[in-house]
Amino acid sequence: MTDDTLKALVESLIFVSQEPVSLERLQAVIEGVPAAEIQAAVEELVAGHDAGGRGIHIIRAGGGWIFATKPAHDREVRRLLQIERKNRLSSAGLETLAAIAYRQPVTQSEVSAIRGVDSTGALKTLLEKKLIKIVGRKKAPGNPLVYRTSEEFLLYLGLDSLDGLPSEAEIAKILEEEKALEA
Amino acid sequence: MTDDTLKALVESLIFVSQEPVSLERLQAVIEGVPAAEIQAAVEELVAGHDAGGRGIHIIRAGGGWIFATKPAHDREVRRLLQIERKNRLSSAGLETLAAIAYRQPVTQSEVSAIRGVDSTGALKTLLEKKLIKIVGRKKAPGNPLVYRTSEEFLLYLGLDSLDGLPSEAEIAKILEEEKALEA
Amino acid sequence: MPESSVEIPPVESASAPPPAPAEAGDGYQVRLDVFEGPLDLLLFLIRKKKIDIHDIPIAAITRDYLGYLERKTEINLDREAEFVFVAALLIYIKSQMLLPRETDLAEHEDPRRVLIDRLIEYEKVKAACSLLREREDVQILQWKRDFIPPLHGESELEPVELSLFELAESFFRVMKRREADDTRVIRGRDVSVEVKMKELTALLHERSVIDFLEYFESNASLEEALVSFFCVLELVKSRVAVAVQDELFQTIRVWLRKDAHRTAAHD
Repeated sequence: MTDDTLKALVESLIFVSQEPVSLERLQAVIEGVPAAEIQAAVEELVAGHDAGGRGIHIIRAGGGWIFATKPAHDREVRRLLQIERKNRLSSAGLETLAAIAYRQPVTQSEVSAIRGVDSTGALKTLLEKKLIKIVGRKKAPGNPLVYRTSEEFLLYLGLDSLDGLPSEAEIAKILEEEKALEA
Repeated sequence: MTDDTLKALVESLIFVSQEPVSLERLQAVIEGVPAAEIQAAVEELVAGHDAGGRGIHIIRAGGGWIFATKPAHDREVRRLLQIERKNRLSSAGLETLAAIAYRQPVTQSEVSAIRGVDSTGALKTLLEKKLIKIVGRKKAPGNPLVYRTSEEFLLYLGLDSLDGLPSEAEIAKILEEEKALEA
Repeated sequence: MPESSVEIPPVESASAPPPAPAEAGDGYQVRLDVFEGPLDLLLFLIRKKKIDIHDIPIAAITRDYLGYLERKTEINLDREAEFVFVAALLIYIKSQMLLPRETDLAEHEDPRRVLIDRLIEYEKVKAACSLLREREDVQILQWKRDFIPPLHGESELEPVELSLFELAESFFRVMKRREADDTRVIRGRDVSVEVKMKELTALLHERSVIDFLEYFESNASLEEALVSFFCVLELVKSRVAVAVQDELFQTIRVWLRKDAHRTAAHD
């Protein structure tokens, strides 16, 4: 293996790993290359990324190496991640939204009972994102607030009306049918 | 901002994102830099990574840019991540996906009719892999669910947009080649 | 919505009569299970005979097709229905072709039209598949990341500023847990709100961020814990401190507002 090939290989391995990659791990994965050569390749890589004009670098952490963005770009990096996160509902949010969509009108405690998990936080997020709305109070002890999905919810899903939601039977059919052999 | 600083910033942004980053998004995050300059920085970056001695490169997919390892390192990457082999789609899965990609929005029975084979199982697998999504219902008897390909679909096949699907002309060429082989 | 030109009912709803027995084709046979479905088999037969897809000799193709179908031990029942349905279609078209007619048929009246349209469309999908497969084979070797790299600095990603309600709620949970864990801790030293407030603000100045649940657990008695909870409530309410919970049921971190650093000490 040439120096360049080894360096490229090490770069792709560090890139793809969520945990810091140790020298031992690299050596186990790249067969037949002495540790000293791998170490040298890593050091060259690290130096190359530390140079100007690079936005990412390899840092030493937890007994290994890991890619990170350079601190100078912190502000923009966070801004980008925020934009991206705003586009997504967490799985808790999605679950809660589903419970409301299928069981509306519902109260918080009904949603929580459905999920088996307290859903107040998810409800709040959904309200902020205007995916659900408060439509009144239930005539029951404590007069809890009653929630429904909003117009925006329909827009978000590209539905004309709530009738457009897949029925539970259909979803069960899609998900449970054991014709999965096919694909 | 100097060219080098901009290039470094763009690199860190593309690196940190979990999805392809479009020019528009880069522009929204990097304030006050004309799109043309950002585009030029990206292009320089892409070229730099394509060069030898690099293990990762920036690919264009789903309307944006995303970092990926180079194909040559697949074996070692899988060894590091302890993944036996990366499963391709079955031919039934790919056929179903192609039928959906070209005829979207489509229903299950439309896909099944194109293939001449019940496609419920294949649809399920594609839904689970998030390569397709349910987008609503068709105004037709039984109001069947309507499917479309997803953003992940574009990323999965390295397509910039649906326009990147093989064209009629390309398909015709393949068919001619196949017939020539058999003759 | 672009409709496919196919007018045939979906295959799964089809019930078709069993195929008439027929002799096998020319002896060269491929196992039926290598075909994706009946259309795939038909395309194979058409190509093997080097037939123009637009002018299919229905009688011959039907014979070949049924020949394959006879070896149905190789396919399971689910798939058999689909193959049989197309067999029935072939036989139907063959019977239509045999009807005596006074004039030649216009192209759109050709009984084969429906089948030809389906085959042409399916052939295109299959050809596209071979191109898409090439793409898949390249892409599948290029690994992307689905995680966020370690970030710098103190501020967390998109923190959710906590409502008092949520703070109270997590308090409730911890209380429950403590009650269950240890009922002995009811008695302890008397703690005043002032003393606790001083202790808390001092700690916040010292550490800048405290993990509230950890701090809470460190209190010697339930009463003391209660007092410290109300102190945090007070600090947040008076906008001296910020409490953030990144995710529901996770710990709450408390820190002083930057602009409140000076005033906090005097509260």
